[in-house]
Amino acid sequence: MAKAKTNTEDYLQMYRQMVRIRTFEDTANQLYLSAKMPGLTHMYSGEEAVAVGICEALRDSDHITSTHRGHGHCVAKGAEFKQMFCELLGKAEGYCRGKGGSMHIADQSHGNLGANAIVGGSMGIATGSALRAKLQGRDDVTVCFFGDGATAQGLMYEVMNMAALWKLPVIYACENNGYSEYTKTEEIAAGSITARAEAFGIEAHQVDGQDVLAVNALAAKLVARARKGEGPFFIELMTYRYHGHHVGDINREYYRSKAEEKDWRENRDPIIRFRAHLVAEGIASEEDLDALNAQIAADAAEAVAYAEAAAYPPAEEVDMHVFAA
Amino acid sequence: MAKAKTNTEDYLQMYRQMVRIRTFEDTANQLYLSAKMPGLTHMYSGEEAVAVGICEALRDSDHITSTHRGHGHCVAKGAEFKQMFCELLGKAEGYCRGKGGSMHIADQSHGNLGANAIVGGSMGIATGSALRAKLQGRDDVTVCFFGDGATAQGLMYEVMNMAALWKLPVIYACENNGYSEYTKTEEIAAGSITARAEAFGIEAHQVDGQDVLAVNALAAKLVARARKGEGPFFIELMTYRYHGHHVGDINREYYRSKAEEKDWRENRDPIIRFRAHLVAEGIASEEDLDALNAQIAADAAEAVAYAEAAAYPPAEEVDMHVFAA
Amino acid sequence: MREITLSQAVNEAIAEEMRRDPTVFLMGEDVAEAGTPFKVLAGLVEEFGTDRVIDTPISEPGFMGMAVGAAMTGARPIVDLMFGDFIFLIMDQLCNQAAKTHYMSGGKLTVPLVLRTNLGATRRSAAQHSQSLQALVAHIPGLKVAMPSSAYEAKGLMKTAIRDNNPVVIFEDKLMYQDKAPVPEEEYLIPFGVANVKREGRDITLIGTSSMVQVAEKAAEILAREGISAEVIDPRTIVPLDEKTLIESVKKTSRAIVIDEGHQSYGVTAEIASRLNEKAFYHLDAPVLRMGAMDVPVPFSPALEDLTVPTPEAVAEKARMLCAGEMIHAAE
Amino acid sequence: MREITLSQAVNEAIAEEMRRDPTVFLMGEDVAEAGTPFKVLAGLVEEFGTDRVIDTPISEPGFMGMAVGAAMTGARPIVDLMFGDFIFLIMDQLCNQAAKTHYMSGGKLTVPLVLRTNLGATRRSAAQHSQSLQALVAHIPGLKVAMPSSAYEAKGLMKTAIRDNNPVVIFEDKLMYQDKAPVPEEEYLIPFGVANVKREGRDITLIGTSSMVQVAEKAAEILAREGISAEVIDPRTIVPLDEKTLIESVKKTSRAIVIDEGHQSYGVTAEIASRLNEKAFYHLDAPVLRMGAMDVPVPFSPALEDLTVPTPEAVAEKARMLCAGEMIHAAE
Ligand SMILES: Cc1ncc(C[n+]2csc(CCOP(=O)(O)OP(=O)(O)O)c2C)c(N)n1
Ligand SMILES: Cc1ncc(C[n+]2csc(CCOP(=O)(O)OP(=O)(O)O)c2C)c(N)n1
Ligand SMILES: [Mg+2]
Ligand SMILES: [Mg+2]
Repeated sequence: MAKAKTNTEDYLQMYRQMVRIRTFEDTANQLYLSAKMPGLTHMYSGEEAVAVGICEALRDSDHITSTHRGHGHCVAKGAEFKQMFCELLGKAEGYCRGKGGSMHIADQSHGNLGANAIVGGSMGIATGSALRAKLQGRDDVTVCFFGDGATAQGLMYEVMNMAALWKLPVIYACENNGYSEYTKTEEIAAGSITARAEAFGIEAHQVDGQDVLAVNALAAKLVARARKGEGPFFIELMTYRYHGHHVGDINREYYRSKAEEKDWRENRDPIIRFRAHLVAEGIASEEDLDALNAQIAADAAEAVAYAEAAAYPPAEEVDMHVFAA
Repeated sequence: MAKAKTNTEDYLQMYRQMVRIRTFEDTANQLYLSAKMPGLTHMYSGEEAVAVGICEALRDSDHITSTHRGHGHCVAKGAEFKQMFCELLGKAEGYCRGKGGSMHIADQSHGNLGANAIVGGSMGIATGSALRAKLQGRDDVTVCFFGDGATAQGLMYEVMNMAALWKLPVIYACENNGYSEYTKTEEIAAGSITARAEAFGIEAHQVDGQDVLAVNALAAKLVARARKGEGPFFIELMTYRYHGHHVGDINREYYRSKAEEKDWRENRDPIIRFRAHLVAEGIASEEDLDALNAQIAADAAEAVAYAEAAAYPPAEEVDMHVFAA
Repeated sequence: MREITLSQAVNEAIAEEMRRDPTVFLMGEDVAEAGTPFKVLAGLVEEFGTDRVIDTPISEPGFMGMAVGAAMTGARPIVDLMFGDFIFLIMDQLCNQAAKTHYMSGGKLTVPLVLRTNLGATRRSAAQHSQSLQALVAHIPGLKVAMPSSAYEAKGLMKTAIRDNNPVVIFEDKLMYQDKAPVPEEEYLIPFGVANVKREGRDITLIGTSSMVQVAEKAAEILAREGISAEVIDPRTIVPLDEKTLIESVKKTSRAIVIDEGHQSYGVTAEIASRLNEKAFYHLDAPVLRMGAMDVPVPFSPALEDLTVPTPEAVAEKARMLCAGEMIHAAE
Repeated sequence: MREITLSQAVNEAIAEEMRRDPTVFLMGEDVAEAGTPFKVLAGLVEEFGTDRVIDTPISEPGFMGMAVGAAMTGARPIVDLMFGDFIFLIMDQLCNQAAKTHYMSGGKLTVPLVLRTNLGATRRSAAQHSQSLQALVAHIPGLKVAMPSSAYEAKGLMKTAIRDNNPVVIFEDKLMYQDKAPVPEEEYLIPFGVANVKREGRDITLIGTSSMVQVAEKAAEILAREGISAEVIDPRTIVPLDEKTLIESVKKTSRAIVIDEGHQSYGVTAEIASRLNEKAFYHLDAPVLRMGAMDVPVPFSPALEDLTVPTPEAVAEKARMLCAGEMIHAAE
């Protein structure tokens, strides 16, 4: 049964994964700014503790569904940089042979059923994955990641109702980063988000999404209970995205202040906080962590170089995979 | 400002409207059984106090949206038997020139925006009607009727959220008759229906839908408040349908017992109860009420005879009204 | 051979596949005890239990989405959509999710599910319970679309659909549930993309889908009495479409009418007619004609509703004109 | 004449109509302060306030349904749907409710609303943000469908749409928002159902919708250099469709290619080609060809995405073959 991560290796793993996400995103942003990346992409920076705290409570046979802001979930669930960068650049060695791109990145080898470009679009998929586990007598748990904005999609209430009726092993993880695109959450969500889940008889929790230990402890507990058939559960994770809605959203002052951004970055950063904790508790030294950071930066640089040099899918692939054999 | 009906004429009007609905439905059922009515239809019998209690708190410029079980709402909002029976028989003098039939009957002259054959399909329409009233500075209220089964449609949560955010003058009236088709409500609705509305910050009430005075008193109060901009509101009305899901649903014992049906018919009938009240309070005598019943029966017989003799729409109408001029 | 109804055929197909493959399950509104309002699935819950025959709330987008998730993770769901008209409610899950997942994942995820639903007017069910919406799903790459024309096809195509590794949409004709046809006791499957030449003929090809196969056959009988020999073809699946068989027939007969119960404009008949025009052009003696339902919402009134769908008489009339060369003048 | 972008043209059309008619209002995601992600509606909230330019939650079915209700009761909503791909989410409200209400009510209720959305691939936005779904709505009776091909059309068609008493769906090409075209200062409207002959020609008719008008024009230029004279026609609205103008052109040129950015199969090109085949059959020297987007979900990779849409070169190539009579062999 899963339990909260408490030993050194587990702690370092959580730190490593958060830094890997941040590094991945910074690198992806550079690719965008230098016009090397096709299309737009949505940065997960600032929300690392959410994906990592939850995914570290999961195993490979547990599934997740992800969102348009999906790189963090993908890394946290075990994906490799190389295949991820290849995907972002539309290369054949990407997780989806370049056909999905940032908004559809999936990694079924680690149980990531994919990012989704339809807000809320994966809520049915996650709940169905949980139904399948239950029907087949497996104790796998599925986590459905989605944003505060997605709570406006009616689909969520339809599937929460069925999950509750049938006690499905699914955890709805609402990443409340305060905004959907250029609009504040309070302008688009009436009442209380957790009360909405509770009205369907679903146990709901709110947690500081910038505190990876708190997230992981809660996730581990709920995952364990879901495995035993006590699900579904709902978690609202209070968090923040550092970048714009997407990489092209540069001038943001008309919808949120620089002071607010600064406050979150400087005073609530999940990596800074956790790093301080590790050092203070003597779990790792500053040097250890610097070395780890440097290793991750080197990995990212290598993966990007690899991806940039990698081949595009050949033209014949364009009408391949429309139908499975 | 609307207030609960309290004087004799108002009381008799509520009684009359309930009997008109019951009579309409009994007549429609006969038409079906004698194979004179095309298609199927869903009887409102048993639920009369809901439609009448609410619609008697409304005026013509207030709108309602209705359901597949819509005859009761239509009568209660002021429609005439003749045009209704013509519609049910597909005749040109029907409210919709025979093009809509039972499941799409509408009567815009009295503010009935129409029945709907998509469960929950009119929730957006009702909320939009309320938005229009608010934008145009009118104090009209819109009531959205729907069944317990319709609470499973995600659309409801989407529009309740917007109604709450924008304080729209709409009242969601959930007719909980214990079943959606052949399934008990508790098998398809988790948690609490009123709590779902409350989670969006909407004031919600539950009321005995077989007590026309209770329904009317609550409706009058909420309509008055909605006119002043205090809406939206949600009402769950506990009620029962006497017939099958539709007229063809004859053998019902596999999903509900005869004893249960008998109990509701004999001990909770809204017309029997209200009639006893009227007589006990000296508002009307048995003879008055018998005369009223007889008059309504005669009206119905006349309207049916008229509708049976009426003409079908001419063939040229088949491609008329696809587009408005 | 024994004769069974289309309803029984569907029921048998599903039961056989559920016995064969434990990952197959059914979900939809009132599919269990009630066996659907059309009673097509009666008895299945008794054999397979409520774990594999699941009554859902009235949440079409929700359970369609769940079927996609279950299919992606190793099950084979059959989704029961009570009326074809409700397909509008599930388009996002069907077309943005189910249809695209295999492609978007570069072939790594598959979505083996069956959506069974229906089509057909003239039941006096009015505009929201009478539509034939096959054209919409046929337009979306990644979906296969089957249109059984009898109990025989209904069984064979359903079994193939359940074993297919892609999302398949099956449209049954609500009016045909009680129609009987010979159906072998032995197991059989009908492959997708193989048209069935129901009747051979020399003068004109009538291509019909679903219920319109019968309409075409009846038209062919009328025409036969007048000495016109019509070939009748049932494509069985419109995606994949067996254009080869259709084209060969038209090359032989030089004339064709395509009949489908969906609205005519921007509908199924346009695609089939276009392919024939493109690929048999120099063999045509007359324009390929199309007969779909009228471009109107389905009216409730019987006096109007019956005017909206193609009839054998109307098909025969057009065929006669084509064969007489009258379309030259009619068309201009 | 001054030149403005397609984005400005849409903005002007809406602003003018909102000034003229107080019942017109706008709703959608991030339409107010943000002025949509494409900035098309920038400045409107400043002029008309948040009562008439309404930011909604991400509830497409919800606000689409609300627009229907508002339209039925005396307002004229313009619904902003951020990406055309989201149309799948609102199909029920659009097709079961908006499209059918006037007919089902026997002409008593009307639903005057505009759904403005977009189409178009090659933005590297992948399968759920790149679709061109006009065929789906064109199939549903009761909906009008406009496809502006330049800033000029975008303004004139939008103004007509807002004044129309029916639900109108307008598909703008996302890639054309910054494209400029001459647009008069004076007010003008473009009537629905009137095609625009963009370029006259003798040898072949190229019919394009939206972005594909430019593709057709560029193909015509290529062909002109080779001595082939192509006529280019923009139907402007596909419902209603000005088939008369199209047919007359084809009777003159005897050859045609229909180009649309939706998937080819069961798409817009099939309908237009079928009508030409039916009604100009005896004038055709070659089959009417169709060029739509490939029948694949739109791939993300630039290396693949660009292969999926019709290009001027590909159109010119097909035109050349048609004019050379080569299709006889190519087709069989
Ligand atoms: C159905 C749908 N509507 C609208 C969009 C456009 N869109 C993409 S992301 C987004 C905001 C999502 O907000 P939230 O769910 O809070 O996630 P966040 O971006 O904050 O992580 C919107 C409106 C979409 N992709 N899908
Ligand atoms: C979207 C949709 N799904 C399914 C149906 C079929 N159907 C018609 S009525 C009904 C049950 C509705 O139950 P409820 O809302 O409780 O209303 P009641 O019939 O009890 O008045 C169902 C499933 C439908 N018409 N529309
Ligand atoms: Mg957010
Ligand atoms: Mg009910």
